[in-house]
Amino acid sequence: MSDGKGRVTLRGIRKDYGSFQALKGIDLDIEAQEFFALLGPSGSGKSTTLRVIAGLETPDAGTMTVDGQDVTHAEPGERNVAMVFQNYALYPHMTVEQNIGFPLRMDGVPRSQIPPLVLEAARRVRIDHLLHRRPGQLSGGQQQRCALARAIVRRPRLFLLDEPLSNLDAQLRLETRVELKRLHRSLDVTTVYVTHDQEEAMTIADRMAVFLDGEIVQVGTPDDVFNRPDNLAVAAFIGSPPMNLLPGRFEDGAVILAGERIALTHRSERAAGDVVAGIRPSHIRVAETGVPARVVLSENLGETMLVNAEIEGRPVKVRLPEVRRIGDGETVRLVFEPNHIHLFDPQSKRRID
Amino acid sequence: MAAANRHKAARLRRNIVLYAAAGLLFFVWAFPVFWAVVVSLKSETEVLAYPPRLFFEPTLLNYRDALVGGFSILPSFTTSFIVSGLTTVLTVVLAVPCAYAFARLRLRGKKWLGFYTLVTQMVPPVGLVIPYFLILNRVGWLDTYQGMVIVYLTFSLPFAIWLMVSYMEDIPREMEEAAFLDKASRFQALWHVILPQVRGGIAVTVIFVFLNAWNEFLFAVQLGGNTVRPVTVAMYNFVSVEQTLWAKLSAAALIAMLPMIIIGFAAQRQIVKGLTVGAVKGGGRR
Amino acid sequence: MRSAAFRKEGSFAALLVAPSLVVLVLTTTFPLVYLFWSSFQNINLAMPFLDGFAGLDNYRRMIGDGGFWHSIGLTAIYTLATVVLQVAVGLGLALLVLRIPAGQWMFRIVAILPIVLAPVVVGLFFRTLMFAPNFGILDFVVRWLGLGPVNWLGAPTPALVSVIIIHTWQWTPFAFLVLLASLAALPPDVYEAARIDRANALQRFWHITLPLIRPALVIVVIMRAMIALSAFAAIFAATGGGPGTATEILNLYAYRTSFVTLDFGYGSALAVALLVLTMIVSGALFYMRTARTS
Amino acid sequence: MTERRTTSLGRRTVLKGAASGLAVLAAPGILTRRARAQAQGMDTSSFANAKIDWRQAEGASITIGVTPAGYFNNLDAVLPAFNQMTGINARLEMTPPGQIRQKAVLDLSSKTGTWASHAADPMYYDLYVANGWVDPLDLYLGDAKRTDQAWFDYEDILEGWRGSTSIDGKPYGMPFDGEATVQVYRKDVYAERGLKAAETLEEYVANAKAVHDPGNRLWGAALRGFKGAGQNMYIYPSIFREFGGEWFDGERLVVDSEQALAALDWYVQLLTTYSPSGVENWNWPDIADAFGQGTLGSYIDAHSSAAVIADPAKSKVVGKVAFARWPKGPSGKRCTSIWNWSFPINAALPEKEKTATWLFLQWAASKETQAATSHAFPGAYKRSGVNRTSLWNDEAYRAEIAKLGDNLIEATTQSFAEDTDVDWRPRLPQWPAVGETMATAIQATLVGQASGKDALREAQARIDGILKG
Repeated sequence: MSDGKGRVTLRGIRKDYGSFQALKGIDLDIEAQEFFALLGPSGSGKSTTLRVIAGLETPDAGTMTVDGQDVTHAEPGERNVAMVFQNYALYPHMTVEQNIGFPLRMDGVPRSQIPPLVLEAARRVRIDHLLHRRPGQLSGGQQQRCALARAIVRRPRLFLLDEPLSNLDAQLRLETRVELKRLHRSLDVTTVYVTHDQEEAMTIADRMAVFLDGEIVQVGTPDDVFNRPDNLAVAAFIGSPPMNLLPGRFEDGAVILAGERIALTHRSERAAGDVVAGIRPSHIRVAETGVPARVVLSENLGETMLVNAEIEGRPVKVRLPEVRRIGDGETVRLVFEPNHIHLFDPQSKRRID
Repeated sequence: MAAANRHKAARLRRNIVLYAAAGLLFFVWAFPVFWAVVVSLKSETEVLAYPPRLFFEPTLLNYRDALVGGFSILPSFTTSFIVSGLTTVLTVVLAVPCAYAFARLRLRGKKWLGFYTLVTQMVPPVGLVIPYFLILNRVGWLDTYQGMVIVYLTFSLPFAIWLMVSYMEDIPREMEEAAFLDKASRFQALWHVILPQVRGGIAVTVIFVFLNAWNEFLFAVQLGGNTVRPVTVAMYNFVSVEQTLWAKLSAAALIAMLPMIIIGFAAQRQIVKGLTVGAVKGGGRR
Repeated sequence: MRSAAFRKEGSFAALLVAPSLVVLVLTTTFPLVYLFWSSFQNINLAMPFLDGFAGLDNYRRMIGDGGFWHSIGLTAIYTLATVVLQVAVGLGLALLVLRIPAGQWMFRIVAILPIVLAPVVVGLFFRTLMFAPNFGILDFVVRWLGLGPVNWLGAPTPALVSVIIIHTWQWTPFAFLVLLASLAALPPDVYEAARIDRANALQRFWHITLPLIRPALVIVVIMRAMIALSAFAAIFAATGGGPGTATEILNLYAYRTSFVTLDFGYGSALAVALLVLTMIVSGALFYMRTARTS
Repeated sequence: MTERRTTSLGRRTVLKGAASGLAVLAAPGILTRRARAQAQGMDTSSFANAKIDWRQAEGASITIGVTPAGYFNNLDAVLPAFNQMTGINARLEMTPPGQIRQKAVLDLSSKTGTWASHAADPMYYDLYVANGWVDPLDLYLGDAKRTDQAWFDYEDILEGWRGSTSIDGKPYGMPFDGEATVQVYRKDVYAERGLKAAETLEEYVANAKAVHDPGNRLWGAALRGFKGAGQNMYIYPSIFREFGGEWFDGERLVVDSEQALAALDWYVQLLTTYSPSGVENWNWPDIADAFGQGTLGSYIDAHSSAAVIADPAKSKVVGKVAFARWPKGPSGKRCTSIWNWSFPINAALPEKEKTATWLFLQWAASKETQAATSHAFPGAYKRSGVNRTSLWNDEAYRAEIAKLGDNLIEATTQSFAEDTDVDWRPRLPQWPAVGETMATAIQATLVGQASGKDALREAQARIDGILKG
């Protein structure tokens, strides 16, 4: 039963597959009742981390505790976790009702108590009218709900979701996202959510960890990660399209980009030197003055417009809030909003504050 | 209009050619069995008539002789059922868990064990008759059901393991992982989640093991006797030292093969699946 | 390469494997050891006074034994011919049946028939009801067509052809069913694409169908080769290896040496040779399969 | 099972007479059951005359391996009388003809004693004795407790058969049923063409030529062509001997002598010229089937095939058949087979079972049982290969056998009396291998795989190898 706990700690988790290092030493703290997302491209180690938390993989090194108790070597069944798999892993030979009831049966819940619990879980995800169907007779969305119901019916202390929305179509994905969030609120269970879709992570998670190449590159709230990327790697990954990263020079509280000097009001105490300046496409404007750029291609996105341009041969993307005519090959002038410029150290690749 | 008609005519011609070719091949495959049926309905003199006659006065006497005559194969029928049935049950009970372990679990030396089972399948039966005879004699199991079943197990077991492994490998791993997370033990996962999903595979295995046991001849002759005399041996009562009673032999053989033919027809889909398992893989899981 | 490593996995696996393994070891170890042991012995029932350790004599004898090489040659011809025929006819039949608009089920059902019949029955039936001169229906048909008489089982080459026909008749349905299933599972869009690319029927078959059903073909070849190498009952019932030694493949030669000549020692060595041959052939085929697919 | 087995042959005669299908369906079972009951009620009173205790092995169980054949079926039918008389539980086990030798060898060599006795091929006794697998029967014959020699009268058994089952004068097998090889011909066809049974091999070929008319589906003659020690190597040795061949040159077995080649040439010539194609694969049942269909003018084979060609359910030439002795060869000799099924005693048995087996052997080979399974048998099939001279002189038996064809009795008894030859086939422990090698060579020549000369030379080389070990 949900007892309000579910604090997960990973320390120095390593996992190798032969010569491939899947996890290179993961440290992570997930707070109780938090909705926590693991975000990263495929092969970055996020799914492996989830499977370590579930107990489906045993780490080669490191420890994992839940509520202070070491579970590094505990069997999955001993951890009181529930998981929704990417392909749902519904038991095809059982009805929806039997699928949802299965964990209860395995948990030794008396047979008479199972149906009401199953019905309740099914109601929560609104599939109580489908109880007697088999997975093969359900739509993708219904299957997904069934998997959700099977996961929540037992009230685990940890709720793990492995790319649960990736097999749904776009429309359904949006709806389900909202529903998942709602479900989390009502259940109050620590939820770990793996996704490669940053928009999903942003909108749904309380906090998130960004994975790259078997390492966590940043942990924080979606706002932190989006607005204060810790390092170049995160900066280059987060955002759609991600930040423009341009080499520049910092001098006297100002950054020099392509010969244009942009004064930064909020950073002045730093010594002069080379930097990498990051700025999101939406924080660039097209104006009469500014850095000259040659337009390569402009894309009409309906409400907004994405302009692909080049500054001194380097690609720059600009998101304009309204659609206007810009011809390919035309030269425009770009203005960077000074208070939205992020600076990174080209050597350590870390953020400069 | 004319073009459409021409098109239609071309298609008709094509279909006629296709059906003619297919029909010819159909005939080639069906004919020997059909002819055996014809022969079984003839009298012994009629069988030997040349040129062979397609029109004759059919008789069921051969069937009656084969069923209730002096050389009735009915007792052997029972024997075959017992031997094949026991072999099948034991094989499946032993092979399914073993196949699961081979397909899914980490086990030291698994490769070698797999190789060993494959090799045992390749040993020419000719080389095994003598040692089996010696062993069974030592334990007093010559001409016993248990002896025959043990011998058949050595052939059916590697085959069944091999077949079941392909089915087990087809089940997504997430199924078991989900079960483990649902607090199922390894055994429960196997019992509640894996087994029901390989029911089709088990059915195929049952059919093939039964079929092979039923059709076996060499070991049945050498290691069986008055007590264990399967149908394949009993049929030979119509091939005596003095003469071969072809019509009765045909009738007996057809009766002896009838259960297999029925199984073949009834489980046609499963058999095809069994034959194709592993072969069509890569064309999707299901 | 995901693996679920649990402490109990090894012991649970051992528990599942153990019963099968115990049965297999108990029932096959002794026979196998006995087979190898006797292949290094002189065991000739007709000359018990010579019995004793023979070292490699039996194997040495094999090298100079024309009968052995003859049977190896026949085994090669038999295996190659039956496998090629089964695959070629099976594939042709499958392509044909796939194209007929209705009635495919009839072929599937008829194809089951030979497979479920005992080889010993098939051999016996073909020997007399089909092939026997002046008696068999096939002989009659061939004569009626003006092609005969062919002394099917009575002359060396026709006899070899006959046992190959028998084997092919019985087992082509296997290839047919497997290939029919794989052909039916092929995605139609590939063909549509090929058609748009203006590939003709032959090109479509060669460049699309064949590569796509390659895995199935390879499996069929492997399984059929293994079965052909161990063929026994049907030939035994049809020709007994004759006339002369015209159809005496290695399996029958080993049988005759052990059970008719009563030279168990040499017979065992021949059985071992057959085992080794089977392992080499299937090993090579398996290797080809994994090498190409991975 | 054994009880049901006896009856199928009895049915055939009934089928013959029955007019309506339904009546047929009901009748045979009843009659054969009656036949079996009568057979079981075989009169055993004369056994009491034997001055031995028939119940001395009471309680023993023995299995005797036999092969499907009419004579064993009849024996099986009367077996209950034996069991009742002796308190022994004897059972016959049917094994297909192709496997019985192998199974017996497997059993004997592993000393399992599975078969107390079995229907043995006389050519195997050298092998059995060399290995000490079977007991010499003089142990039993000379034991007054187990044998009343006067009553049993072993000497009454056909001499050639006794010889064929003895090694160095010691008996090892008890002949049960056997045959003589005789000429079988169509008397109607021969009469039509003014032919008579051949006296010499030359005449035999001439007759075949005169009859030969393949266009009308009539072939001159046929002999066993199928490969095997008991198939073509059954018929060839007779020809070999008639050509004056000698198997042994001192200690050495010679198979490529001039006479051997001449005999082989004669055989191949006859079969390739006057036999239907396919004869290369013919065994005796195939010959009998062909003759029964009226497609053969003549053949030379066991006299017991008379039963098949005289069976109207299978034969179209009933009443058109006559028999004669083997034609003489160039050496002036006739050579018939001395083939018989006999019962040895497995040396691996415990003493009590040995005694039980001996009692079975005595009982089976006794005049009474021989008669009870032959002309006195209530079923339709009467054995024609009884083992005793006295029976061959018995009028009732002769009358029954004479029904199978003209001159059968005369040809057979004369053959037994004058044409048997102890050296019909080379007797030695390696016979199975030698016989098989010869059989392969003969068939290879017949099908043209090799010339007679080459085939025999190769066979000689192989046989030298076999005998050297």
